[in-house]
Amino acid sequence: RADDIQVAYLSASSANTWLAASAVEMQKVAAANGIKITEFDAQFDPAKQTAQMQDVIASGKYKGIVFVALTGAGAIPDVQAALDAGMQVVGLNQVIGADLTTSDPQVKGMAASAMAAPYRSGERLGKLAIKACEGIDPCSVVYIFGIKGIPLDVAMRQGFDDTITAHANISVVAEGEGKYLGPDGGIAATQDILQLNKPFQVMVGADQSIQGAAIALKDAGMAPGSVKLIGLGGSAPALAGVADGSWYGDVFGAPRDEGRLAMQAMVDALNGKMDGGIDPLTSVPDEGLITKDNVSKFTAQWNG
Amino acid sequence: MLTLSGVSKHFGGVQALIDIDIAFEAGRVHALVGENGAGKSTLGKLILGIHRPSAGKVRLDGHEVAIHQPADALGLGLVGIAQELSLMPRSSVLDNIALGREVTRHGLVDRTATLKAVTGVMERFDMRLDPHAIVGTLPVAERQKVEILRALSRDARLIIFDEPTARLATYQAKQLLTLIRSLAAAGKAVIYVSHFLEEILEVADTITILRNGRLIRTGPAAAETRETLVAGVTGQNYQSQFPKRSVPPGGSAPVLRVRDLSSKGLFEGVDLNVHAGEIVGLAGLVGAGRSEVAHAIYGAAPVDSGTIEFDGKALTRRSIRQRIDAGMAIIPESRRDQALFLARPILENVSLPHLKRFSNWLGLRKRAEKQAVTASCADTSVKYTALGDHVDTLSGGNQQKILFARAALGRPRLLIADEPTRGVDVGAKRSIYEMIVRLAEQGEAILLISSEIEEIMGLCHRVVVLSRGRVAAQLSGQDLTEQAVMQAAFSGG
Amino acid sequence: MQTLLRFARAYGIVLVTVLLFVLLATTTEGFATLRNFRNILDQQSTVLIAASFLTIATIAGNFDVSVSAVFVATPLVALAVENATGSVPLAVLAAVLTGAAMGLFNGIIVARFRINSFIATLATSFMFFGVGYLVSGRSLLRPIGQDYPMLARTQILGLTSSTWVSFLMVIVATILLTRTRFGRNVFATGGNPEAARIAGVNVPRVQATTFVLLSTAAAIAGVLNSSRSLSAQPSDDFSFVFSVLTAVIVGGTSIAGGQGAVWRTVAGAFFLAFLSNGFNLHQIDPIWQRLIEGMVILIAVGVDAWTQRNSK
Amino acid sequence: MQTLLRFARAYGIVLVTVLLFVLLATTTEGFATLRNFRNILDQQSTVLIAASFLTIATIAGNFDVSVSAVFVATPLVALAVENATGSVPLAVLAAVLTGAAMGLFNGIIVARFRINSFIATLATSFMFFGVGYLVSGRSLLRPIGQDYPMLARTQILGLTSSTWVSFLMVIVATILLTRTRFGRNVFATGGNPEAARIAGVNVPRVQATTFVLLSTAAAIAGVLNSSRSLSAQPSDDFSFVFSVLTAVIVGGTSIAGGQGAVWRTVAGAFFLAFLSNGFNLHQIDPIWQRLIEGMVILIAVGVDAWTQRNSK
Ligand SMILES: Nc1ncnc2c1ncn2[C@@H]1O[C@H](COP(=O)(O)OP(=O)(O)OP(=O)(O)O)[C@@H](O)[C@H]1O
Ligand SMILES: Nc1ncnc2c1ncn2[C@@H]1O[C@H](COP(=O)(O)OP(=O)(O)OP(=O)(O)O)[C@@H](O)[C@H]1O
Ligand SMILES: [Mg+2]
Ligand SMILES: [Mg+2]
Repeated sequence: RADDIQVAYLSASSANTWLAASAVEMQKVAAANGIKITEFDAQFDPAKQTAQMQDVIASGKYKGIVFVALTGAGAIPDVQAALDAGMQVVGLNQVIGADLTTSDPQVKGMAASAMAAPYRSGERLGKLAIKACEGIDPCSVVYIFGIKGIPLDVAMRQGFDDTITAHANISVVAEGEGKYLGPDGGIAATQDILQLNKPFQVMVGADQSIQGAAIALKDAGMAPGSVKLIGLGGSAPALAGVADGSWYGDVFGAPRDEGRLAMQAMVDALNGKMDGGIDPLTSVPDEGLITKDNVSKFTAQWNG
Repeated sequence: MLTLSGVSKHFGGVQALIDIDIAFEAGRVHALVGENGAGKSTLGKLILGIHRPSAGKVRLDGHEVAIHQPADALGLGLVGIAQELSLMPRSSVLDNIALGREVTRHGLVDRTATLKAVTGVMERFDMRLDPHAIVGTLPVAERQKVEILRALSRDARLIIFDEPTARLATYQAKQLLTLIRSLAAAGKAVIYVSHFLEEILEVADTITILRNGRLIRTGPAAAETRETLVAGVTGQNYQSQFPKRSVPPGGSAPVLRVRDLSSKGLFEGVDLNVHAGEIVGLAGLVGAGRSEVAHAIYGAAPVDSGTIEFDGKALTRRSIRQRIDAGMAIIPESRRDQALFLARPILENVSLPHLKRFSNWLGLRKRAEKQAVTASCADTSVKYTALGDHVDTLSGGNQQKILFARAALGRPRLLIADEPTRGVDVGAKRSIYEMIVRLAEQGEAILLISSEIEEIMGLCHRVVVLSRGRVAAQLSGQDLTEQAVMQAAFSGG
Repeated sequence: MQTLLRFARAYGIVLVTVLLFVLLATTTEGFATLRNFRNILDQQSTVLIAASFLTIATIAGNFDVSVSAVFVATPLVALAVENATGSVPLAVLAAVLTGAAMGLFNGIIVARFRINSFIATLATSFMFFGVGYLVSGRSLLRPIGQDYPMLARTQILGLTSSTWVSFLMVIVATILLTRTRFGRNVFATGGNPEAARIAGVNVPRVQATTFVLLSTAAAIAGVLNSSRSLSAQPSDDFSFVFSVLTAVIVGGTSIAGGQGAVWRTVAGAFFLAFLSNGFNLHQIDPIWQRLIEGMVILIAVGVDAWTQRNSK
Repeated sequence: MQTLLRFARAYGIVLVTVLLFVLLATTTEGFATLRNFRNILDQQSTVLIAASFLTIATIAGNFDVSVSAVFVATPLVALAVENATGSVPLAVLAAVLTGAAMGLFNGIIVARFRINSFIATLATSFMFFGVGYLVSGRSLLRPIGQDYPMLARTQILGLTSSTWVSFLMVIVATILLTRTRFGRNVFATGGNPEAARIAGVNVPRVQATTFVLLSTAAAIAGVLNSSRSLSAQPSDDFSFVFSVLTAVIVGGTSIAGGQGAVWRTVAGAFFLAFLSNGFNLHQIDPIWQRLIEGMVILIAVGVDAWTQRNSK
């Protein structure tokens, strides 16, 4: 419709399955509020994303931007330019700014930002690990990074370490890299770690890596549940795994909620209300810490 | 001026030059002769800094000099043209000639001045080319001129010509020889390498014979004759350069019948017959379109009109495969560009077009293939150590013979040979001639393209002369004289 | 001694790989175990399948970047079919045919329209990735039945079916390249296309065939990968072709064409696999891994290049 | 008419780019505005800077994958220095010298040790990425002063300083390539290295120089990019070199070496920029964008290849 309000959605990648789930909910909220969303696909290329931001601003037809930033603090000038042009900006999924511990917007003038901060996710993984290690001493943990060294993973690990540090029984005995590309990375990393012949009781990592770990452990002939697997993401396989006992726990992830909340925040912003930082997990049961006891309260919002 | 003493060069296990002592003098043309692989080019490459000697000393004007790379040689005024064309195919004639000699002003290349310098050289030596043409699109003879012009455009004290006439037509070769004499007259030292003994005798002051990397003798040209050279080079005596000609066949239907063949801008209305057992020469000047006609017959190039009949059947499709299966074979004019896979074994090079014969549903029958290739190489007297050796380890003459082995393996009805003796030594040439005659005697039809008039005269039963893409004459019997051929070749004028 | 030296020269990359193997076997606990070798074989199976046929395409003188896109898109086709029909054979067939069709498309563009293979396959990559999105509806797909996962994971004589398929494909590629007319034509085409043409080789057809074979192999690798990881998801990820190409080139097959061998690629793949396995077993920090990996690859390739030069 | 046709043939890619431009200008609201052009120029500046010099390296017959790693690592060096000293000139100097050193490293490996440039620069990429992680302490770096951001963002005559730098670099690359001896040697080296050597060209030096120039340009592009985005972070991201290489090849410079031009690359870069700008302005669904982009690139490259063949 011609009189629709136009909102640009700058996605990190249209191929990403998490973001695709968010986009579905965004569409629903938008449709209900007479908003037309146009999606821009940066294909994980930061330069492309900057170009898209400039194109969006230059076109002059968008009232607001929902922004999945690829470069954290690097995206600040882009956001600033959009704000200067009088647009509303809502961050989605990724921090815009240098502080990876908070969901709060870090650029003055930004209407809202909907995400679980990486540091917080690390803390939540830590809490589940503490629970899993109760009564086990020493409790050896394997930590699977996404990509070790990138700021996101560094912050997440920091949150994890800060949380478990008070618990002397817990220590990380091995690390691997899952590479964020489906379960393959997790399979290879786990297979190799098993070769170390270091016993461990707990594995933590992103859902996709842990999915790979579960496959590798099973192939190695280990009984489901003999290693306590803790994932991050709330994907369908993770919840199924927790329910059937092959996984110990999972930190919930809510791409649909995140998308809905972000678009709702955009609607609010266009109506003059600034929602600020939104952590979708504060509104789910038990702050999203899932174990067998409460898994029935959760429904997966994406496939993984 | 330049002396080499005790110079040796080996490549891995191969001794290319052994303990050579030789001196080159200003104002004189010094010819090197020897079989393929004797070490002539290697000697030149040592002087030019392309290879470094394994042992020995090089002195220039009595001072020992170290030539580590081509740039050093150029700095000393030692230039040359290599046997294998070494040009940048995607660059222009101008850029190729001027490389390293561009006129600069304020650090920037002055294009007009560079162009002027290059055209100046072209005019001085009377070798005109379009300076803006892309080298890769030029016929081989023109490329050879580019190579020569590049050498001439440098201020040289010594110039090495390594088989410069192998790619030139007879009349162009004559011009080049005149040019070489004038260079010597202007006080330059010239080293001249060639397999054309007549040329050598005509142009050289001094002749050195090399055999198997050793210097056999050096002496004044006046003391040598064709016969002494042949004996020196090959260690054998040949009565004549050409074998006894086979008897021309009688009245059978032609194997190849070409009627009114045309391809726009290349050739027009070409009529041509070749009978079984007949050797037909296709003569003409460089650029007359002989190779193009050959390619069209062979299905490698498109034609606009005309018919090609082979064994009475019309060939309509442009398909090389079809021609090979029907019994045609070609020896293309440039073995490196159009024929050989230098980094592959001899075996594969010989058998490639005929693999169907050695395949069944299980794949290649390698033993049968090897047997057939061995036999074919023996027939064509290819010298090699092992069939698994790469072709680039063979000397030029043997590389050329590989192509005969390849053609012979198919037992073709028609062999098109385009400049089949380019760059091969006297001995090998003789054996190639024998091969051609023998094939004809066995009933093959042969279409021989050659820029060497002696070759045409010495081998062919009949000659078709092309001039500017048209048939200028068909000569046989009494009419077939060297003069008639040349006259027809120039007639399109 | 002399023959040993000759061998080392002809087979530089094998030598380097064996050295690395011995080094790891003697210094690294957990490396020289049956289970570890089984894992490495399983992990490398998809790379080996694609790399064997990329070797052929490379020898024929072409580059194929779209291996990644085929690897990503075809398992999505397979799973979409499996989800719709429940039939695994149909799913595999659909994926393999899609792969072959993609290869044919590449082949026609490169061989007939004579567009540089690098840029052509980069462009078709975008298209094939797009196909992946369309069939999956941008969502991760998982098999609905129990059979699909068994494609890659069935244990036969202690090795996974994925490993056995990779052996088979390596052998097929080797035979094609060294024991058939097609293989000879591949070498000829890559070594000197004009000479190949004059010798009666149908150069465009040979080139197109190498693309079809390669994309088909990439589709098989993709299906096995999705079977192993119980899922497939759309992405724009070029990393698979990077791994595959690295194996081919570390093995010593020349990107100039006309030269190379499947056994070289196998050696290259295992060299890289041992390296990363060794890093993991030594728990080396990924950041230092990068630096060391870079250096070790340089050394290995340097040694191989040096021996190839000197063995002629 | 005749000359127009001749022009079109010699300059196929320019023609295609102009056609696309005209198409967009007439059909797309917001395309033909001063602001949009300024944006496009600013967006393309970093790609242009690197692509101009990648053109030179490509003509010299080499590939350089490590452009990405230099682009990622050198701004981290710059910011580490800026954070430590507060001096922007020092920061830029450090980054540029690091870039030059990385280029020299590539150059020595490729030119002296004669390792295939693709695999060599892939290996050095890992190393340079590693350097990025190490100097940044694995975290995002931001400038502490107010001057660093002005490197890329100063407005001069309505255009950003980043745009002006890219103009300058394009001109420098063009002059180097077409009007200096070095440029002639680059063409000769790529066209036939052995012939170039015989003609007295110091081939290894020419090759190494192209690597040094390219890495220096990549460092400048990286610094400008970090200035524009007020930050730099370590990663393993190869996307920059993909964009840069695509511009070079879409422009029609041959990866076989010996042939090409900077103006071609500029046309290629703008062709791709107009295309994605047009997609954005037309609000085309990203999934279809991939398919369309693939096809349009194929057509553009096909037309250019065809005209290049026929203009000879
Ligand atoms: N680069 C090389 N590597 C290995 N062997 C070589 C090399 N160059 C030449 N040879 C060998 O050195 C010997 C001398 O070769 P050279 O090219 O000097 O012969 P030539 O007299 O010029 O022969 P032709 O008349 O065929 O040109 C030959 O046996 C040849 O195979
Ligand atoms: N690649 C090419 N591009 C453009 N023109 C060419 C090309 N090759 C040959 N020609 C032209 O075609 C004509 C015939 O050349 P061709 O090489 O067939 O002559 P030829 O009689 O075989 O001479 P030779 O074989 O002795 O060099 C010449 O006018 C030449 O300029
Ligand atoms: Mg020679
Ligand atoms: Mg000819």
